[in-house]
Amino acid sequence: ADGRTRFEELIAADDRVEPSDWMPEAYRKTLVRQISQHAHSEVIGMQPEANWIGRAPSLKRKAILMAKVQDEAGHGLYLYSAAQTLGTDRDTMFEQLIAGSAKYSSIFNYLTPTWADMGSIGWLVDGAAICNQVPLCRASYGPYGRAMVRICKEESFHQRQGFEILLSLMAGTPEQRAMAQESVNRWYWPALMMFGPPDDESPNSQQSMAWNIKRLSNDGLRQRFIDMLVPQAEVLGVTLPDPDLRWNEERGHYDHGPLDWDEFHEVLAGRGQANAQRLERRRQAHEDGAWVREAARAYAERMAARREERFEKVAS
Amino acid sequence: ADGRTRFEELIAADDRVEPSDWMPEAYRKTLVRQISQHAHSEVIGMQPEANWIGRAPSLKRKAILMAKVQDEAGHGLYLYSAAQTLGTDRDTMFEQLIAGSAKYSSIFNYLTPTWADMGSIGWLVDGAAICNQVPLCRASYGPYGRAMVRICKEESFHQRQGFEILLSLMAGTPEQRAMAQESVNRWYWPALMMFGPPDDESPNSQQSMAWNIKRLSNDGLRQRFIDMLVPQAEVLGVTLPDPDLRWNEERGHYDHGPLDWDEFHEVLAGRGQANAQRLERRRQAHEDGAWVREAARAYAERMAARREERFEKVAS
Amino acid sequence: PSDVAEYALRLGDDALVLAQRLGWWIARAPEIEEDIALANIALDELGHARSFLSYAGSAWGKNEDDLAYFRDEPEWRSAHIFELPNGDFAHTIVRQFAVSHFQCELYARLAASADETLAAIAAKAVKEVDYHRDHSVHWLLRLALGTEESERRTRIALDDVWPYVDELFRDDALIDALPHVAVRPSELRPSFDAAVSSVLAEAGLESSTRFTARGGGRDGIHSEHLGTLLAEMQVLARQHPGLSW
Amino acid sequence: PSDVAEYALRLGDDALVLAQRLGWWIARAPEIEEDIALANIALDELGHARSFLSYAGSAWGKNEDDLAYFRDEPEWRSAHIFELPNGDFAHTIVRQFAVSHFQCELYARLAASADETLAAIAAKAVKEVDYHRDHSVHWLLRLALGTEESERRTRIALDDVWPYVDELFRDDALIDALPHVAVRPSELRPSFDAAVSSVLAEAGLESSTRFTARGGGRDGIHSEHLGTLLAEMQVLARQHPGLSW
Repeated sequence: ADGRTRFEELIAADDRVEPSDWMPEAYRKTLVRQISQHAHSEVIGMQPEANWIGRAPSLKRKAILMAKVQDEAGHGLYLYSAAQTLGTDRDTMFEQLIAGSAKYSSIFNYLTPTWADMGSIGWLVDGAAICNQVPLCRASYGPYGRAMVRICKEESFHQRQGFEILLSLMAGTPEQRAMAQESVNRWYWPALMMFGPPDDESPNSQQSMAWNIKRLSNDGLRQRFIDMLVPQAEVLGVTLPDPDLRWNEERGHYDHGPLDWDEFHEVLAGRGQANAQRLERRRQAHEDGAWVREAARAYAERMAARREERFEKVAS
Repeated sequence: ADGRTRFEELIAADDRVEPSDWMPEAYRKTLVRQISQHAHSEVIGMQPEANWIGRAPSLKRKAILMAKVQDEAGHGLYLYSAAQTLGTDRDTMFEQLIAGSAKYSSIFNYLTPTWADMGSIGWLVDGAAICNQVPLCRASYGPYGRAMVRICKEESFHQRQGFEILLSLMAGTPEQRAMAQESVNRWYWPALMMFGPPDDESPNSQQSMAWNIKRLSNDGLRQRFIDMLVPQAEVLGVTLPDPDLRWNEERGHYDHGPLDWDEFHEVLAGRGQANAQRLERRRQAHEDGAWVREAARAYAERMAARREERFEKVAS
Repeated sequence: PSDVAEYALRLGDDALVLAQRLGWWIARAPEIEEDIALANIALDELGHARSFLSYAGSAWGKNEDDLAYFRDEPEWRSAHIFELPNGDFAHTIVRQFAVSHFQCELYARLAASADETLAAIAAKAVKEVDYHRDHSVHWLLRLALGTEESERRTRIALDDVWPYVDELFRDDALIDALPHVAVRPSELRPSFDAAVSSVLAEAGLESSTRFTARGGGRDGIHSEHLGTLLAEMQVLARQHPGLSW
Repeated sequence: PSDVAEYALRLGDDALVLAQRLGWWIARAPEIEEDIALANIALDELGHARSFLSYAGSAWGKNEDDLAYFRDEPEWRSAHIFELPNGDFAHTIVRQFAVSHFQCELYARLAASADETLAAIAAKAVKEVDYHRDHSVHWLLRLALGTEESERRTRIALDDVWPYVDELFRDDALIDALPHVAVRPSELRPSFDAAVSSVLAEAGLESSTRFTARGGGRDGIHSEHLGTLLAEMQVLARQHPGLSW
C-alpha cells in the first residue's frame, strides 16, 4: 500500500506509527521537536534538584533525591533514543540545546532556594508532568508512546515522594510549615503554566491532536490538574495561593483565577530566574566532558581495529 | 683588582657582595639553592593558612588572615627576585618546585585541621622563621639580606597575630582552650625541627658560616627559640608538650627533651601528612593559569610591536 | 534609620560575598602577582563590607559578625552577580569588570549622600574600587586580545556573566524611601554602559542580551550558589555560637 | 560491642564521604550515561553507609542521621583517599579504581565475619562494589589508552591519588581488638596489589611511590578537604537540629 494511505489508516485506527513506516515530513518534524524538547527538559530538570543532593537533611532523603535525579537522566536517555528513531542524533540535539536553538520546559528556569522546593517540584511539577504525560502514553508514534509508559510509572513515584517531603514539613515545626507553604506559593502558578498557553493561543495543538500526538487540550489538562491538586492540598494542609479557587457545582470542576501569561512569556524570552545559569551549567558539563568522550571514542576505535586484525589473522 | 681577592675582602670585612661582583660558583649555587628553597617555602606556605580564609570565624580574623597569606606571596616574590639576580629565572625555579627537584620547608607538609592552627602557625612557625631569618638580614649577599630585612618586619607582625589568636582562644571557653592546646601540641616539635638537623649532622653549615650566609648554628638558633617561647607560653597559659623542658641555671638556657629526627626524615622523604597535596595544588594552579600567562605574554608582545610600529612611523 | 540600615546591608552583602569569592583565589592564582592583586581586591571589599555591615548593625544592636555569620540565606541582600562562582580566571575577571564599574559609579555618587556615614565609607571606598576597575580592564584587554584560547574563554565568560548585570540597576521601594541618601541604581546605568562598552569595543567584544537573569537578591531571593557559599563561610562561627575569636 | 561500633563507623564514614563526593557529578558528568553510572555508585555507597552507620549508632543509642549530621570533623573516621576532591573525571576514576578494589577485597572477607550484621551488610555490598570496580577498570583503560590528552590526565591523576592508598592497609589497635570480626587491612594488600597492577600494566601505567600520605583518618586526623565537605553536607540539618524531614 502507498505510505501515506497506510499512515492515514494507522492514525484513523488510533494505531501506532513505527520508525519504519512512512510519515509526513511535518509529523516527523513535530515529533522531533516535541520529543527532543521533552528530553532536554529531563536533562535540564536535573539541575534544580541536584542543587540539594549535597545538602539533603537526612540520608534517606539524600538517597531518594539522588535516585530521582538519576531517573531524570534515564528519562532523558529514553527520549533521546525515541527521537533518534526519527533520524536526528543525540549530539545534534545536544548542540541545539547548548546553542539555545532548542527549548526545554520553562519551569526549570525557576530556582530552588529551599529544601521545601524538593517537595514542591515533586508534588506540583512532577504532578503537572504526569497529567501532561499520561495521555502521551497513547501517542501515535510508537517509540514515543512506549518511552512515556516507562516514564509515567516513575513520575508518579516521584510525585508521591514530593508529596511526602511536604507532608513531613507540614507535620513539623512552625518554621518547617512556613517553609513548605512559601515554596508552594512560588511553584503553584508556574506549575499551572506548564500546560502551555490557553487553547485559543495554542496554534499547533489542533494539528497535534489530529495526529493523535496530543490527546487533550492545554486548558483541559490544566483543569484536570487543579481538580486533582485541591484535595491533596487539603490533606497536606497547605493553601494554594489562588483566592479565586472554588468549587463550581455546575461545571463539576474548580474555578480558578487568571494566570499571569506575561510572566510566562518573560521566562520564555530568557528573562527568568535561571535561564542563563541552566544553559551555562549544561554547556560547562558538556565542554568539561569533551576530552572524556573523545577518549572513549578513540579507545573504541582502537579496540575495533584490534578485533578486526585478530579476525583477519584467524581468517587468513 | 682580581674578582676572587675582592670577594674575599668583602667577606672578611663582613661587607655585602652584590650581583655585579665576582663570586665563587659554589657560593652562587649555595645561595640559589637556599634562596629558592626559601621562596618556595613562602609560596607553599600559603596553602595551610589559605585553607581557613573561607571559614575564618570573624570578619576581622578573615581580613588579618587574608593579608597574612598575601604577605607570604609578597615574600615569595622578593625572594624569587633575589634569586634571579644570581642568574636563575623564576620559571625555572617554579618548574623545579613542581617537578619535586627543589625543596621547601617541611613544616608546610603538616595539616591545619582546626582554626587554632592559624594561631600556632603564627606563633610557632613564624616565630621559628624569625629566629632563623633575623641573622639572615646580615647575609653577605646583598639582595638576599635586603629581602630578609623587609620580610622580617612583616614576620614579626605575623607572629604577634598568631599569638593573639591563641590568646583569644585561651581566654575563651574550655572548648576553645582545648582547641588551642591541642594545636600547640601538634606544632611544637615540628617547629623546633625547622632549624634543621643537629649541628653535628649538618654538613653544609660550616661553609655557609664561613661565607657569612649563615650566622648561627642550627642548635644555637633552636635554643634561642625555645628560650623565647617558654615565657610566651606562660603568658598564653598553654603547656609546651615537652616533659623534659626546664630551666638550667648553669647554662642560662632551657634544657629540652630529644627531638624525633625519624619523624623529620620521614616527612623529608615524602611521607608527611600533606607532601602530595601541597605539590598537587601548586601544580594545579600553575597549569590552570598557563593559558592566562600565555595570554598576558601574547598581549605584551602585541603591544610592544605596536609601539615599535608607531615609533617607526614617527621616525620616518 | 532602619531603611538606611537596610540599604547599608545591601552594599555590605555585595562586598562581603565578593570578598569571600575572591579569597578563594589566594594561593590558586595564575601567577604570584595575581595572588597578591586578587587578595588586595578581596581585602578592600572585605573592608567595605565591614564598614557597611557595622553601620547597618548599629541600627539593630548587632555587630558585623552577627550579620555576617548568623543570617540565613533569605536574610541576605546581595545581588546575584556577586554570588556567581569564580569559574575560570576569565569568569572572575569579567565579573570583576562588571561589578567594579558598578561600584565605582555607585560610590562616587554615594560619597555625596546626605547620610554622613555612608558618604564617608563611600568616599574612602571609591579610590579602592577605582583600582579594582583598572585591574579588571587591563586583564580584560589582555585576555580578549591575547591568544585564541584566552579570547574564547573571555567570550564565554562574558556570555555567562552579563545576564546578571541588569539586576544591579533596578530601583525599588527602598530606594524611593531614601531620597538624597541612597543612590538611584537606574541613574548609574548610562555612565556604566558608556564606560563598559568603550572597553568592550577596544577588546573586540560584544555583550550578549540573550538572557536577563531576574535576580531578586535585594528581596532575599538568591542564586543557587549562595547557599553553599554561606555553608562554608559560616560553619565555624555557627558551630560555636556566641564566642569571641 | 563499642569496638564493633567503632569499626562499623570507619566503614560507614568511608562510604558516606565517597557518596557525597560522587553525588556532585550528578548533572555534571561527561555524558548522560555517566550521570547514571556515577549516581548508581553513589547510591550504593550511600546505602552501605546507612547500614554501617545505623549499626554503629545502635551501640550508642544514635541513628544514622545523628552520626552523619551531628559529628564534628575529629569524630569522623574516613580515610583521606575518600575525602579527596573530585578533580577532573580522571581523578574521580582513579580514586574510584583504588577504593573499589579495596572495598571489594574488604567486603569479600568481611562477609565471613563473626559479627553477623557486618557479615550480612558486606555480603550484600560486595556484589555492588564489584560493579563499581568493573566500571572504574573500564574507564581507566579507556582514559589511559584513549587520546594523548586523556592519557596525560590519567597519569597526573594516578600521581595525585596514589599517595593516599597506603593508609587503607594499615592495622591498628582497633583491628587487633576485633579478631574474627574485623578484616585485617594489611592482609588485603597483596591481592589488592596484584589486581591493581595487572590493570595498570594493561593500561600502560605505573603507580608512583614518590609520596606516601600519612593519613590519620582512623584517628580523626583528616585531610584539609573534609571540613568543607561536612560544612555543605551538614548545613541544613544543623540549622534546624532535632527535626524530622
